[in-house]
Amino acid sequence: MERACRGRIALGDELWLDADRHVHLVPERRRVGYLPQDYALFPHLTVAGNVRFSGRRDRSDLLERLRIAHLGGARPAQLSGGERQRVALARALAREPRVLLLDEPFGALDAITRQRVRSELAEFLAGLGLPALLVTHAFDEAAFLADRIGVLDQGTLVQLSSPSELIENPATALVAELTGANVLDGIAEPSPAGASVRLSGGGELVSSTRAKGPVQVIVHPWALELTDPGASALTDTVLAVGQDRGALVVRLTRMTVHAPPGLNGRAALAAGSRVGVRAEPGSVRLIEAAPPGAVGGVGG
Amino acid sequence: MERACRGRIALGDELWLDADRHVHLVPERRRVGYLPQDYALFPHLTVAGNVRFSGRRDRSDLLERLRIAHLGGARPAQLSGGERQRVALARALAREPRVLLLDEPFGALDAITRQRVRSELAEFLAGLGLPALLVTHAFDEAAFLADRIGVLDQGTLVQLSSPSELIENPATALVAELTGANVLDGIAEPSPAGASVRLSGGGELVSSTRAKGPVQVIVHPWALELTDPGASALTDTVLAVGQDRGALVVRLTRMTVHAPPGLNGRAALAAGSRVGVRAEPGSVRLIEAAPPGAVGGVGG
Amino acid sequence: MAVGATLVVALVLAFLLLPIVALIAYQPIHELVNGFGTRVATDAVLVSLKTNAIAFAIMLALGTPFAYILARARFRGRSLVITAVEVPLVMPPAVAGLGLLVAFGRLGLLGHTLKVLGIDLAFTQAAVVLAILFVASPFYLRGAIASFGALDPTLIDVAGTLGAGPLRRMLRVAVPVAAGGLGAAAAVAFARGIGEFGATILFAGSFQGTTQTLPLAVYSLFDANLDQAISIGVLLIIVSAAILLAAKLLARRWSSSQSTSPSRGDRSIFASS
Amino acid sequence: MAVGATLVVALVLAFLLLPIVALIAYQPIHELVNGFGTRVATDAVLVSLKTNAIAFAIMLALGTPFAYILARARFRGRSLVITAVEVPLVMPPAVAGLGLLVAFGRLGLLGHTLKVLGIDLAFTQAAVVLAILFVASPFYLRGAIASFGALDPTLIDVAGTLGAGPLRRMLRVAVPVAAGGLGAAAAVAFARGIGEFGATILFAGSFQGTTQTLPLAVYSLFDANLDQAISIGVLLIIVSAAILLAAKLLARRWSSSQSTSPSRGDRSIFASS
Amino acid sequence: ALAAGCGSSSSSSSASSSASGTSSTPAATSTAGAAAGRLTVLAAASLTKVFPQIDPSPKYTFGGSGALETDIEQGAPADVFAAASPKQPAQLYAKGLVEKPVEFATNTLVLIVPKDNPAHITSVADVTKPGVKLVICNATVPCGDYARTVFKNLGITSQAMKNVVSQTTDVTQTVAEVALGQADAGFVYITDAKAANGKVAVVQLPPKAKPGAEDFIAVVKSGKDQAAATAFVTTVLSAVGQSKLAAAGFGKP
Ligand SMILES: Nc1ncnc2c1ncn2[C@@H]1O[C@H](COP(=O)(O)OP(=O)(O)OP(=O)(O)O)[C@@H](O)[C@H]1O
Ligand SMILES: Nc1ncnc2c1ncn2[C@@H]1O[C@H](COP(=O)(O)OP(=O)(O)OP(=O)(O)O)[C@@H](O)[C@H]1O
Ligand SMILES: [Mg+2]
Ligand SMILES: [Mg+2]
Repeated sequence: MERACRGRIALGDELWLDADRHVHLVPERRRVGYLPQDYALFPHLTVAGNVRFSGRRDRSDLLERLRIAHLGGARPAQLSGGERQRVALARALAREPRVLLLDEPFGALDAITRQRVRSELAEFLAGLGLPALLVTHAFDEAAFLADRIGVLDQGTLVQLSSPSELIENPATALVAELTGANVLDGIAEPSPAGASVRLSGGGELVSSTRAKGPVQVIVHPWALELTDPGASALTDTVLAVGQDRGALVVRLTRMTVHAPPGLNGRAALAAGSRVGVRAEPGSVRLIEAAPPGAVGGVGG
Repeated sequence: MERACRGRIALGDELWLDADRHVHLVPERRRVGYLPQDYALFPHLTVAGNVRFSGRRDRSDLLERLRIAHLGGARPAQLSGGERQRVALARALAREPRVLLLDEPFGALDAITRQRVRSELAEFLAGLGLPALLVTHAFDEAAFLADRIGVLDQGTLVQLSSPSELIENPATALVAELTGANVLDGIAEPSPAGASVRLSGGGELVSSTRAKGPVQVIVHPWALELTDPGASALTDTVLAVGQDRGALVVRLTRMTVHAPPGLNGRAALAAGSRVGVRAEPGSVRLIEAAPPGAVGGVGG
Repeated sequence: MAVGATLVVALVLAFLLLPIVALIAYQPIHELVNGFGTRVATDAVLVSLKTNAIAFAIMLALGTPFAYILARARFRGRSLVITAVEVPLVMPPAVAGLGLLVAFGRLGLLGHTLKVLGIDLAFTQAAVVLAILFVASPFYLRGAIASFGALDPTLIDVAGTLGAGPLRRMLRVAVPVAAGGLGAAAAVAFARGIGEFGATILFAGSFQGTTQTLPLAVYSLFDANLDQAISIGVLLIIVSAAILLAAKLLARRWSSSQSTSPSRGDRSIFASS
Repeated sequence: MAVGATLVVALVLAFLLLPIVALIAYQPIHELVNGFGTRVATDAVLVSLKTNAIAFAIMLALGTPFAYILARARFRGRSLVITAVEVPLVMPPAVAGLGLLVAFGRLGLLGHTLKVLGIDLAFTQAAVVLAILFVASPFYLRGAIASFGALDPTLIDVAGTLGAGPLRRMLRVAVPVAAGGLGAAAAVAFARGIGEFGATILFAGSFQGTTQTLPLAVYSLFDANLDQAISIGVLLIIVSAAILLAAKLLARRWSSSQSTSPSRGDRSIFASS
Repeated sequence: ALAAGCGSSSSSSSASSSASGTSSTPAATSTAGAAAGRLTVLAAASLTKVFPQIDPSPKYTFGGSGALETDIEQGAPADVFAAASPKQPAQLYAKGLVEKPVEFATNTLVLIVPKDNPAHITSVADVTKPGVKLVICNATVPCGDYARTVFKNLGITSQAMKNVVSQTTDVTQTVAEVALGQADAGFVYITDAKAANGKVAVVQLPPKAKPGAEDFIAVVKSGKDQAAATAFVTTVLSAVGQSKLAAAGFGKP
């Protein structure tokens, strides 16, 4: 009974999808509530007609719960993205399903609408008590909505755990990258505290993980700290500085660092200036480097 | 010479777009490099053919600078989203434009690709020294790439300033919402420190801004702090707890709060539990409530 | 280019419209209108409308599921089947009529079978209907296969997850959603059917009031009364253009009732929360 | 439904293919093939290929810009113009022939003008070409307008920002991108043109080696030598089906060279950074 | 039999009684008779105008004689068959499908030219003038066969055939080509020329060149009402019938 599964389908991966389609979509007798990627509302029917499709009864109760009762007579083309999503959800629920399958339910929405609709869906699903399977590319979406997240790479499930577990113990570099981490290549030397890694572009990072040989270093932007170039064993050049949420997003040539808003005087971080980077050894994770030729690409 | 402009086009807003189209797109003599929303690569031409379209010369230099030289013979249908974006950019640059117009250059990309391509584009534009106009729905994108951001609401420019200025001094509730802020309605009473606002759903927040009468309270999730219900003049109920970047995203019924990862023991924040919320008066901004009937909707 | 564009449009339009204008201008307007009211003309209008209506109904009833199945099924030889649908398109009507005779005529391949079944098509309206079906329906089938093929398959899949069986998926989802393309294909097929001459005269003969459709009436009057033949030709053009135009207006009203202003914005979420 | 579906497909296919099979089976195969080699047949094939090729070239050269302009332009009366394109579709060939006669014939509306210009179309191959153009090109125009209309206008706009003028936008972008739909429309028009009989015999006459196309040859042989008429009918079907099939294969090869595997992934970014 | 059917059907051009609705024959007259019990008459196209004048009550189908012959063979509903030649009724009689045929009229081949006669053709010899656009029927259709006989009788076969620009599949096309001025001249029956409503001028052929055409009529055995059919034949052969035929340009049997 997974509550959610983060699907990442690499191209050419027909078998998984094929199998998935055969299991979930084709048979009209299975009681699956399906919310397709682009909602696929019936364009020729009104909102009420869409919701009524699976049965004879008018489901005004559902329309009301989803706050689209006033749209019953509208056609899909007249609806906003968020409204469409709710109509599609109402239509799927009207079928009285035993499981919900949501395929990138926010893919077609712009940022603001996405944020609102996401919250609404979380609330609604929580009240519904229905197992739901959510397919998405966006980690924050999955983390927001799901109890457990499965990561698919090239059709293989590489990790299935809670959102925080994915952040703290990513099984592969891909998982780490999904959660927003920097991934760097290097050679690890065991040290008393764990390991010291010589990065392939120069510089050193210390990790509390024991390792030896080629590794991939995984460290999140919010676990990195900027210092004076001289004060750190790892230096890099500023490419650009952006702003996101409460933090400064500092993009260096090899990694991204979130700096506190206090560093807001941008002149100090002008593009081209050199900075030092340091991290708590405990927040620097190491995984064995993938052998050459192994699955390394990420599907589009 | 705006470097970027955040476009938010409300529906039915044909005139602005019309005017925009007439100014930028139609005349084949204007040297505008146009990167359309969905790239609009010529499907019948190879990558090299697309880039060569505006002139007779092969622009292998451009292909190399954008790291797509090895794709010269491929057709657009064979490319990943990020590659497509770079081909479209190469094609626009081959025209030797005087200004770049980028319409939601990342709209069609999934989260990971979007992140990479965004960084690449920032880097590339910085090295190019070409004025560029970027149209996007995503504030973080604009903040990452732009020096100045213009916000359009229902076709009217409501604010044109630096990203941090938009966050710190949003001109309207819409702007605040774009930057990720919570927007709450309330009635302000002047107080010695500034104003005390009775929120319409109950509870109070103190702001250092002077105000009286109906206001909209603007406060970012990262400026809010969770407390015990009894320790604060404002209480709310937890709907859901998510994870994003380094922070916990706690969604309450009326607002969202970013809590430090230290609160990671989720049990304490179970859905349904009541929490208190407080904020530094300096981070709580007030703007006059929009008169009823005024522009309040947000285009899809 | 603007001058060139106007020239091209004018030239093509002039070429297409001049013959129609010339037919209308061939005789004084009152004689033209008189010709509309003659017994041959009214009989032929009735025969044409009846046979075309029946053929049209059969074409829609059988051709629509056929096209739907072909558009969605993936089987070996599928593109051969589609080519088989296209071959009748290239048959000149007279050859089509000949083919119908040697296939379904009394002495044709199926002649004996039909006789045993007590079916005699010779010189009946049924033969006219078959002739029209044979020449016109490939135009519909070809367009309908393309329209169904262009349909978003997710719509059909979703209907399945909502408990709709194959028939309901076709009738309640695929047909209404593909209605635009189906309508265009049906219009071309209708045009081809209403003007059908060669196959009908060979396979069904030309009996006034029974098998003499409008085009056959025109032809039968060539030597007896050319003016009246032209009258009936113009009548045919007017009747079918009117039907086409009416269908188009209906379709437009229907589609405009589907999508009005592009979107309603998201205001409602704010309003209710 | 599976049984019903198979039944519908089988029924429709049988109805469409039986006349063709019957025509081929009408006479022993060696006699059928002998008929292909007669002088009438070879003359008619040459006349048909020549006149249809010329009409086809004119149709593409003028009809393509016409359709492109109509599909993109927005002007008052646009839908009337499109209806004008559709009206010739409903004209039975014989009426079309009459229309051409009263428009471009010696005594027709333009007869005097043409005479002054020293042009006499009567009973020439030029008249055959005009007849084919008139009956066949509306099929192309209608399809081409729809294809150009379905084109993503951004592609054209982008070509504009890249410095391409209107002509280059049409030839280098719109036509190749819409090639699929244009090809389908051209195939239907070709089918209609190669089978054209009624308008040709009235407007251009029937003379072996000059104006006698394949369908006219079939018709002229009906009385004298039915076996040979059927032979030529079958030859006509084979020739045109071969042309259609070849065009289809070419189109498929072309389109498959455009899109192979859905995507290449994003690996290259990793590899080069 | 099928061969004949297809071939002749191709030249069938049928028009019912009311088809001849010129000003002198109001359409209303053709509506007489109850639809159910009406006699069905299959007659040659050249009789399109005159038969309804002789008897307006039957349901007529006019067409090429060969086509009508095939129609009867294929089982078309018919009571009376009237052909423009002795051949088709004779063949049906031989097969036992009709009663013995009777000759009821003769017809005459003529040369027609457009009303304004652009090629200035005043005699049949003029069709050999260079540049004349001449239209004749296919050799397999009686009118085409007769035209070739005329050329042979006058000894102008090779010159005349040089001017032939089109061979039509039936006489209706020949009339249309000449009436609309596309062709300079064509050979049709005198009755067709008369029917063409003043759009063509007639050039009579010299008696020695004139091939004779005989029209035969017969009662169809499978017909539902033999008595009425016989009565119709009698009416055609009566003095009234013959005078109507003569007025339409037919000769005496
Ligand atoms: N049954 C199938 N047979 C062959 N190819 C298929 C099949 N289903 C999907 N594909 C192809 O596989 C690719 C992946 O399709 P899929 O719908 O799984 O993408 P996805 O993982 O959902 O990606 P997105 O994030 O864009 O939705 C597409 O190129 C699609 O055309
Ligand atoms: N010239 C025009 N005339 C009429 N309507 C137009 C015109 N241009 C665009 N529209 C309509 O205006 C609406 C907004 O279109 P626009 O392309 O500006 O959207 P946008 O703001 O870019 O949104 P998105 O974020 O989806 O790209 C659409 O519904 C479109 O159909
Ligand atoms: Mg998907
Ligand atoms: Mg846009």
